[in-house]
Amino acid sequence: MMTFTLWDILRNLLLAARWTVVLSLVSFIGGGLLGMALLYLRIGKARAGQMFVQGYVELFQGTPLLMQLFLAFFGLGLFGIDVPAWLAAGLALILWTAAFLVEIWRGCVESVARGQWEASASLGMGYVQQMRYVILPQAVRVAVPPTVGFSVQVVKGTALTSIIGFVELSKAGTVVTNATFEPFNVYGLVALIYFALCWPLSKSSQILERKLNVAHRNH
Amino acid sequence: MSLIAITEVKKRFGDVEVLKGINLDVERGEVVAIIGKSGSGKSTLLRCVNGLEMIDDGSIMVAGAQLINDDLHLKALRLKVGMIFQQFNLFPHLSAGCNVMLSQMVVKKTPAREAEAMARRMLERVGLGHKFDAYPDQLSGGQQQRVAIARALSMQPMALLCDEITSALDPELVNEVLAVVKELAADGMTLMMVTHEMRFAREVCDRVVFMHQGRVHEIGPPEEVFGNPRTPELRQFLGAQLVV
Amino acid sequence: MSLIAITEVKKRFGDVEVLKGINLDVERGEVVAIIGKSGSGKSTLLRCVNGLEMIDDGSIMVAGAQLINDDLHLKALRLKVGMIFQQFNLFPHLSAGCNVMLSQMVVKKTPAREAEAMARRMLERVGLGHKFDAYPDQLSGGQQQRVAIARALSMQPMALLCDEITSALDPELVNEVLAVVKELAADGMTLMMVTHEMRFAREVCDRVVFMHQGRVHEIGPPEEVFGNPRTPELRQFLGAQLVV
Amino acid sequence: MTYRFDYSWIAEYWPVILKGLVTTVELTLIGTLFGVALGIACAWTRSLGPRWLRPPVVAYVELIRNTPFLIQLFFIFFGLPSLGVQMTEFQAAVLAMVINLGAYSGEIIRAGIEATPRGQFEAGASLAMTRFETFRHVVLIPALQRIWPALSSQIVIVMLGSAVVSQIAAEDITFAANFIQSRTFRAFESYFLTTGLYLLLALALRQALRGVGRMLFPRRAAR
Amino acid sequence: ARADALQDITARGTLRVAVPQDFPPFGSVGPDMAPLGYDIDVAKLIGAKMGVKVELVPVTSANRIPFLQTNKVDLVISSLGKNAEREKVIDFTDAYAPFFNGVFAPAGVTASKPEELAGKTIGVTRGAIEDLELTKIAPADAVIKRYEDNNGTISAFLSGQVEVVATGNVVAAAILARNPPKRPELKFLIKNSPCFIGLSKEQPALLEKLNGILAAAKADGSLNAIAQKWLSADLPKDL
Ligand SMILES: Nc1ncnc2c1ncn2[C@@H]1O[C@H](COP(=O)(O)OP(=O)(O)OP(=O)(O)O)[C@@H](O)[C@H]1O
Ligand SMILES: Nc1ncnc2c1ncn2[C@@H]1O[C@H](COP(=O)(O)OP(=O)(O)OP(=O)(O)O)[C@@H](O)[C@H]1O
Ligand SMILES: [Mg+2]
Ligand SMILES: [Mg+2]
Repeated sequence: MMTFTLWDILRNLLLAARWTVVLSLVSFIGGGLLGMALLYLRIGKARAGQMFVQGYVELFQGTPLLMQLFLAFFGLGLFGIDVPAWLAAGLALILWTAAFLVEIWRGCVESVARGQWEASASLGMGYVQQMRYVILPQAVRVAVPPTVGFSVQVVKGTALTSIIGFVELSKAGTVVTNATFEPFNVYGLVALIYFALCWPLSKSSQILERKLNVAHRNH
Repeated sequence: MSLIAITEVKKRFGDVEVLKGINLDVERGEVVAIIGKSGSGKSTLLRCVNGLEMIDDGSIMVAGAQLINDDLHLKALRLKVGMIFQQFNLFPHLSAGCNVMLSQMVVKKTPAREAEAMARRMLERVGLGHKFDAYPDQLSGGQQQRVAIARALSMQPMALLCDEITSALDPELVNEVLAVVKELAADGMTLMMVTHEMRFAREVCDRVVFMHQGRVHEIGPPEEVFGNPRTPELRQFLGAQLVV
Repeated sequence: MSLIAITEVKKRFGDVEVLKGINLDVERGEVVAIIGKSGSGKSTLLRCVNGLEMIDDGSIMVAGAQLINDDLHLKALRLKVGMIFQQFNLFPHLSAGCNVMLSQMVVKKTPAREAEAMARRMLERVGLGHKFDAYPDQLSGGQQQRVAIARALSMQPMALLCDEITSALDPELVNEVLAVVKELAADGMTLMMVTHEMRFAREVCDRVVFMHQGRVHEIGPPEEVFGNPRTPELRQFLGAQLVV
Repeated sequence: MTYRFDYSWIAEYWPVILKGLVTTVELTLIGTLFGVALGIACAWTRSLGPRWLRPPVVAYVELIRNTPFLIQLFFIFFGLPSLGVQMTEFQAAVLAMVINLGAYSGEIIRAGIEATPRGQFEAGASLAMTRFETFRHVVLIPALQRIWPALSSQIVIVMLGSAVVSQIAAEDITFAANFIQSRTFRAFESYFLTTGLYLLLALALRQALRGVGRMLFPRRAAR
Repeated sequence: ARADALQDITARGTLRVAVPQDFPPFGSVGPDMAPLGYDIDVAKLIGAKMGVKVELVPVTSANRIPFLQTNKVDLVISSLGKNAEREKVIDFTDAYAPFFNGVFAPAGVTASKPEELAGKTIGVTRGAIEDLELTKIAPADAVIKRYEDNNGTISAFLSGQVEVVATGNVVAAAILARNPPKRPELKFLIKNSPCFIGLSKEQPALLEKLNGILAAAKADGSLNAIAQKWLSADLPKDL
């Protein structure tokens, strides 16, 4: 009744990979924005804010992303909130991404030499001004390579959304496997597509790191 | 009235009392050198005057205003007193010119045009007018330190605090920085400087403060302090210095 | 027959010829000091003798065996010739005792008990019998260097190569290391040592080699080399040294 | 909120959870042990080993680091049988974890090896140790010590990542959660409980690794 | 209880239905990845009769009931069997499709009754009726592997990870139709467990409406047409 050519398989996987890309972008951008907000609390002066972010990070880095997805998907529904798979997937991934990004970025902010804080303080700048004009511009430079590197984890993390029924690349892989009975080929192709998405990111992270490090040595 | 009046200042880090009751008045236009062994509390004293460390006891008055630990008072204080560090601490992501312009624009809201004019003037004053667009990593240590001085001057402070500003420099670069400081002194700037350059202290300073174990151990005009040290600690300290 | 026979040895790094044809024979029991300016190739020579660098031309024979670059020959060579470095290079994760035991057990398959006995003996010999269980980071520089010597000795080499083994030490620690070396020399150990301690070289060595631009420029007994330098290069070099 | 929490099922299903917990712990232990061993082998090959072996190791590391664990797992469990390689879901899960951790820890350990001062290699060589003996006895332990915190984090990440092995019917904690959910329809409660278990497990694992670190490296890290 | 679900659906204009996509011939995908199958056609039929658009939500056996519980869908038309546990949490309409659970294995395997499953590894889909039933009747030393969804179960059987599967007769037939490397043959039937539409509890209006549609569809032969199309057989008289 229905026959899949290799092209059909590839085409369907590629179509599904669009969702992987969209989901990755949403998670990364959303996670980035949330991460910035959390970073603001984490490196701010309020003790409560710092503790909150620490707890947040502990929670989201200390539990499997898969469980976070399950809870977002089935859990929120119980509170009367209607969460479609894409929303639950996006939400869980954003929360998860933010937890990692905020830690990466905190490390970058802390890597800025203490002298920079003191010099800017002695020029009369307030905390916000120090951050805005002196610390963050330097931290951003340090932050670019690990952030790009982490985007690979986000792309791979989207694979787990298949388990709550979101039809992205991995889910398409299992569905197509069942329609074709060719697991070796299908999962091989799926792996290749992920590789094609992730490898340029990893590579550019490495290159950026080398470039920025070399530039840094001149300081 | 003194420009900087330090009265019975105490400062502890954890269990260790680093400043054990410092009294020191600095007059307007005076140049004071602070000398002493490593760990005697020289940096800590300067940092307290600039509000980078909070004092535990005593008081510090600058131009008649008490140093109080809140953002508003600290900002006011730092507009009166600039500080220059051993490690230069230039902002590596900004050119020399922007280093000098930044705080004027951010803190004093000076318009860019004026800030730039001021920056050019100050860089000129430290002999680096031609380095406006150079980035810190393109400058030698001595040049970086001079930019740091220009940066502090651009805020038009009443006094400058200098913490071993030549210690991180190669010997051949020390003089270019000291020459700038000498000129500042000649122009009437109030200076408090921690230094190991005894010859310079002797030549340029009005008074020398010898700190020992968190106290002002001896104080006086350079001829007296160097020529006729009264305490054995100071004698020993001066003896260990190669060039006096 | 000489214990170490170096014949027409050449070594280049990229385009630069660092050793330009070295000839040097070291007899059994002889103590040879190698002196010369920085960059003259002293370290490179020692490293070639130990097989840490491969020579490009010429030959090095140790106890009659030719130095050939394969694992088996290198191992045989290094069992005959120990080396001690400026930076000590102790293994930080092992106690002093284990530092000395490790290579015996790994290379010679000595049983632990015997290796330990040997380690204790050797540490005793360098005056550190009581530091068997101390870790490198608990030892002073001088003590670390003495452990390194004990470690090399525990392999019972025929000769020791020492590359500026006191240069990384604080002045007050130099003597404790040199005293150990002096004793080794007195016990008949063959030594080739690069050193800047001219007084020590004069006192302890049988011959002094002055290297200059990759060649053995002058060679002779210390009285001659130090007392009556024949070339202007050596005279200039000795003149620049503070203590002769 | 109209939902009422109901945990009455725990009385009946706690053995399932316990079994899942044991499986997850077993998977993590075996996966970590062999994964780190594989990582050491990879790190050795890439920084000190024979040149011809390096490209395949680089390919392996890049492939694993740039594809999702879930797909690696499916490939091993569902894909490999068509090549005649058959294994139980537990074996497949362990293998996937070992391969995954091997690639990541290999990169981390390599950084540790490459930060080793040259003098350490030379000291080993001058004591007549071979390159491998020097690596094994001199370089490895301090290198591991240098990167232990990073390695520990990666191990925790792999433990948490193991949640997906329930997809191939390996009966870990997540499987227990799903199983209970399919019998009691108490999705939220069972996921909530098991998420808490994972959190505890992660905290415990981190503590344990800190302890292992103290045991392996009694000395503070040397430069 | 929630407000009246039927009103919600009519007001919204769409009917959200949980359907399988890993369970041929009830639900699977075509080369264009669109869902198709018996359940999908029933969903469309009901949508048409209610005069609303149908939104198909792909689900797995394991999560179809949570989907309904958390109000992500209005109906589960996902070859759902009825049993006492499920009746505690959701309501069922009348049956809409015949379904027999069986144990299947390649020709060489002997397993003509539950006792003969001893020592064998059986794959089932977690939470499906056959999982629940098989768990009750299988001997203690039979190993039951429970997969997340039918994709997993079928993959495990075809890749030889399990030698026996418990699943629907029609599912086995659909696998056979694709001429796989391993051919599942019926060993014995576990249960006659026709499929029902699942809906939230205490929605009498919706339940009545659905039963009405089903009765009409049975009467006018439109349901039989679906059965002919996907199962190549008439509906049993007693459904
Ligand atoms: N942030 C700090 N926390 C704890 N102890 C500190 C801190 N800053 C300084 N100290 C201690 O206070 C003492 C005085 O330090 P300070 O830097 O003022 O000495 P100094 O006279 O400037 O010495 P140097 O000539 O080495 O710069 C030292 O013992 C130092 O270790
Ligand atoms: N691995 C290397 N690669 C390239 N050049 C090297 C290398 N090792 C040494 N050289 C160069 O070889 C020359 C001789 O170096 P060597 O270390 O032997 O000098 P030295 O006499 O020991 O000097 P010093 O007294 O400073 O230790 C130097 O110019 C040095 O830069
Ligand atoms: Mg200081
Ligand atoms: Mg040398």
